[in-house]
Amino acid sequence: MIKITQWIVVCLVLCVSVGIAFSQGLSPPSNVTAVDTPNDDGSSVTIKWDAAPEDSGISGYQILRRIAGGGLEEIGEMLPAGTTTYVDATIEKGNVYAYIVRAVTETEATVDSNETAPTTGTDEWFHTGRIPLFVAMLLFGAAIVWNIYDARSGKEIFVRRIPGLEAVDEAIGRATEMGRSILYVLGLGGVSGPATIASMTILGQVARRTADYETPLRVPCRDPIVMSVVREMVKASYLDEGRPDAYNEENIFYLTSGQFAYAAGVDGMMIREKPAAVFLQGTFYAESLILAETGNSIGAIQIAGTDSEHQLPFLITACDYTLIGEELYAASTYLSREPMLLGSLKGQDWGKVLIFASLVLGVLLELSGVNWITTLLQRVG
Amino acid sequence: MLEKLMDIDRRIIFILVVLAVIIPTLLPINLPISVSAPTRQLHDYINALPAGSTIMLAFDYGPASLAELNPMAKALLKQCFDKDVRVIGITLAPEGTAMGSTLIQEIADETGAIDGEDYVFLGYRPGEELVILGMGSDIASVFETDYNGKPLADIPMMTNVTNYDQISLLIDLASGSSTEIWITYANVRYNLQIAAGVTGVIISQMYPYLQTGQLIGLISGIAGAAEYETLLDAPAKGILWINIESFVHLLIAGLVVIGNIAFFVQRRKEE
Amino acid sequence: MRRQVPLILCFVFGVVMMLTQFSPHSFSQGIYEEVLSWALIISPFMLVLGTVTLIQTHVARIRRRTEHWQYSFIIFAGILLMVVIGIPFGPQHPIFVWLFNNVQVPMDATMFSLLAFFIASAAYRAFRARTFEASLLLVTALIVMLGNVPIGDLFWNTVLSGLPWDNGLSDTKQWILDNPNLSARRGIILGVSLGAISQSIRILLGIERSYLGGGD
Amino acid sequence: MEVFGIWVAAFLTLCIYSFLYRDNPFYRFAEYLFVGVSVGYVFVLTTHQGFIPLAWKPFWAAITGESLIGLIKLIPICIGLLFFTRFSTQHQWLVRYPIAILIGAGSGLAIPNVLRANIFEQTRGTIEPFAAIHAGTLSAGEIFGAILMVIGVVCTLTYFFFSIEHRGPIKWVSKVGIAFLMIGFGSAFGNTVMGRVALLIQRVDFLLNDWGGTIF
Repeated sequence: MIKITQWIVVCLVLCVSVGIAFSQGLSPPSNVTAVDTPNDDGSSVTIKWDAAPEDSGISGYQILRRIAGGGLEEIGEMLPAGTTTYVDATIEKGNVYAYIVRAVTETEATVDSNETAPTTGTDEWFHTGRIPLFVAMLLFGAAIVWNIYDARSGKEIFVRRIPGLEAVDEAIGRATEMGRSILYVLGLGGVSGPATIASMTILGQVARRTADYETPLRVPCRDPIVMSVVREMVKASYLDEGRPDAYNEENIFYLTSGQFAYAAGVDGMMIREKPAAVFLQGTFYAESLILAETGNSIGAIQIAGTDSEHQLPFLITACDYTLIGEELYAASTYLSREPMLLGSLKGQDWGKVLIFASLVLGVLLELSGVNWITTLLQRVG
Repeated sequence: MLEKLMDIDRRIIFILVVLAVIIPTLLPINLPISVSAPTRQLHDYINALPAGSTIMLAFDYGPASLAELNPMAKALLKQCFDKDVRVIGITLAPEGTAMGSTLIQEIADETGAIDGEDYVFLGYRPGEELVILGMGSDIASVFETDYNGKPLADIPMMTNVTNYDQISLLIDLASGSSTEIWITYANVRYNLQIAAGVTGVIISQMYPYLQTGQLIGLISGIAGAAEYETLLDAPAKGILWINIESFVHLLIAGLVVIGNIAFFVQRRKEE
Repeated sequence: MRRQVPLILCFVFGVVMMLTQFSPHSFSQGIYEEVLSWALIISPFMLVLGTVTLIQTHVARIRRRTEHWQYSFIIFAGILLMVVIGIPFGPQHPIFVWLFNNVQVPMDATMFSLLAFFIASAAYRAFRARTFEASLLLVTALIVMLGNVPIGDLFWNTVLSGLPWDNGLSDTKQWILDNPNLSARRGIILGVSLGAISQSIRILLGIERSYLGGGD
Repeated sequence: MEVFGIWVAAFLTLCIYSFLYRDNPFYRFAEYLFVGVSVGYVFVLTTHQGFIPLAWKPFWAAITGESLIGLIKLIPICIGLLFFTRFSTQHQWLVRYPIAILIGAGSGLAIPNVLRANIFEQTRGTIEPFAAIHAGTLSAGEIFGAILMVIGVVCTLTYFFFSIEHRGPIKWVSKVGIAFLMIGFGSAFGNTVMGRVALLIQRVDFLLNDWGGTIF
């Protein structure tokens, strides 16, 4: 008797729980909404609904769509249980759509949600997720322009001491003492390359000093156009110093255009003439270490400078002083005092300050669990 | 004595280098290879792709880098074809065209992959970032046909691929700045997943992008190729060459040490 | 006409392309795609120009009889060889592919392998730890060099077999790349990108005009 | 043909290696031939893979009236043709038009994309580990790495700060920055050595196995 009662109780419990589970499975997806996807070109609608409880027995969802006045159609594949959003990117602009989310159980039974309010895709003119990017762009642009105009209006802009540049006088002095020449290599870049332009500015300055001391300044060129520009520049420097007589055009000459052949040619010059100082300033490729090695072996003071990042390690270990990347531009800006360059240099420094600020602030906020900065910088598709 | 030692003809050093390459080439050895995390990440990512997915392989290098990048390109292609992952080959460098088409062909012949179904080689278009951005809206707007002149519409594996949305991964094989261009114009703007296989010269500068997830994996030069071959258990040139490389690195490290000892002794004497 | 119009074109195309990056509207995306396709059409013309300029340079060299001028004929021969086959028959033609594989590939591949020799020689004669900075650089270089090849770890695991830490050299190499190297590179990227953006802004606003070349 | 190709390739390889002895006519022959062949190759490729599909085909489609939409493509084609005014002394200023459009569009696209991919992402990547520190999911080593990363980025960037004098504490910060830079460059040094040596090994492999294979 007791056994039978036990059985009945067990059966009842089972029935009730299966019933509950089944009825839960049959409850339709709730809170279904369909809205225009924000920040797109109006080609999609986003449908959202609440997730069903884990034990509801739902095996997936199927989205159904009705074009105003028409019948229901299934769109897309069946979505796995646990999905709560779907982006319908197959709509046509101008049409009005309504959606139903159909829950499908393991036993293939289905139950439909209410139909959503009709919606349509609309174009957005401005991507709201990119506001921080837009603001940052405007701020930085303003910083650059402001500083350039500031520099143009004649305001003095400070540029820090650059050790490699200070060594220039030491190198020229030593060459003069020893009665040897100075070799200035402009690298392989063309006349419009920023590193070549910076290098030519520095050369102009070096030429002023050598004009005073009457130290021969030898410049082998790889590009005939660079050669003619450099001739004019050096001549002007000598004129400025009142020593046009000391200028010798033949010291600035075209060597060859082949990369390694050029390196071999300069090597030959170094070994024959044993210059007391070697300048390697400009754009360099793989030949940089051939030049630096030979300069080192003849015991010359070597001052290098390049924005060719890949050659920097070799120049740093083989030369006495090296201008690293942006330092080369800063050096030429320092020497030329060109307002546009001075202003941008300062504007870029403002940009760096902004980065420092967001780093420090971001780190402190994150440590206290606030993620404002990372949210601002977040990737928006 | 020391000065004489420092003054030896560099051609003697050249001969030492040649010997350090030739001797192990003739007497090959096999040392154990440990696999680095960035290489493993890429390998696991491709392994986890479902069969039938499509990846893009960009051959952005010329013959000057074939020694470093061909071995990894071969290993990657083998893995994809074995896993039934489809490959779209393209290049942003003109020299990459002949190299890429030959290489894909070679591995396809080995593994039995079929042109148009398992892989397609689109070739080259000038314009770098313009090409990258153009493919983001519509691949066919940049490449109307594949390298052999067949319209994309007639290629079975391209019927469901219109832009980056259908590409699971882009692997850039790079010897220059192309990886940065891919990251700048395709990763953030189109959310394309990017990995890279690069030459020794640019390995170090890839690391900031690995940490942010802008690169999901990295194969580093010939060492990376050897690691990849180890992961696939398919030894080829990568493993062979990294073993030879060992001896040349030892030689160069030794030369740096000797040179610096001489330098310090000399400096002390002068003082 | 000569300076104003290009400056205006540069500004208009630049600002329009920049704004399309912020506007998902189908109208702006349509403009973006159209301008992109224009730029794609224009860019191959520029490459054709590069070749002609190179030929001009070498014609001038031959005329002026600068040193090694005879070699300029070899350049012409090389160009001609590729163009005569490549232009009419296309780059897929077997002779063109043969020329690429057996003439261009070996030379290109060999040219930079020369560097292996020069690095070895410079390692012996020029790479000096003359300052603290240079020493740091060289020590890192040695660790990375040996950490990159299997013999480094073999050495570590046999000589230091008592340690509980295997593969120490490649681990250290990886740590250096993942940490201090990453920070330095990130600093460089941030600095260089600021520079690049500032240059683009100057170009758009017509402050930087060097791309126009000289003359008026 | 294949064996002949290997011999040609081997001959050119050896020509270039002859430079290791010293600069000589064989080397110069190979170097100039290399320049010529690669220029020719690029010319053929940009014609067949750039000019014809991107410019010529839409042009032809527009002319023959195959697709009227192609007519709009006549505008960029005409702009591209302006590149050739370079060869006329009188009209060469017109070359600035296509250059201005390309540079303008390129700069406009670069500003937001570089800002986002390099500055926003890199800054975020430096901060984000601290969210994980707050959540307590990082190991001691990873926490050390995250702190080191912020220090490294700030110090390196300070080194490239030019508009203030590096005195007092800033001097020390920038000194730490240069140390990070040196470690970064050291790792590049070690990796570059690996790359160059690999090129040499490949060439020796070719000479010994491929070329040697045709002899023995």
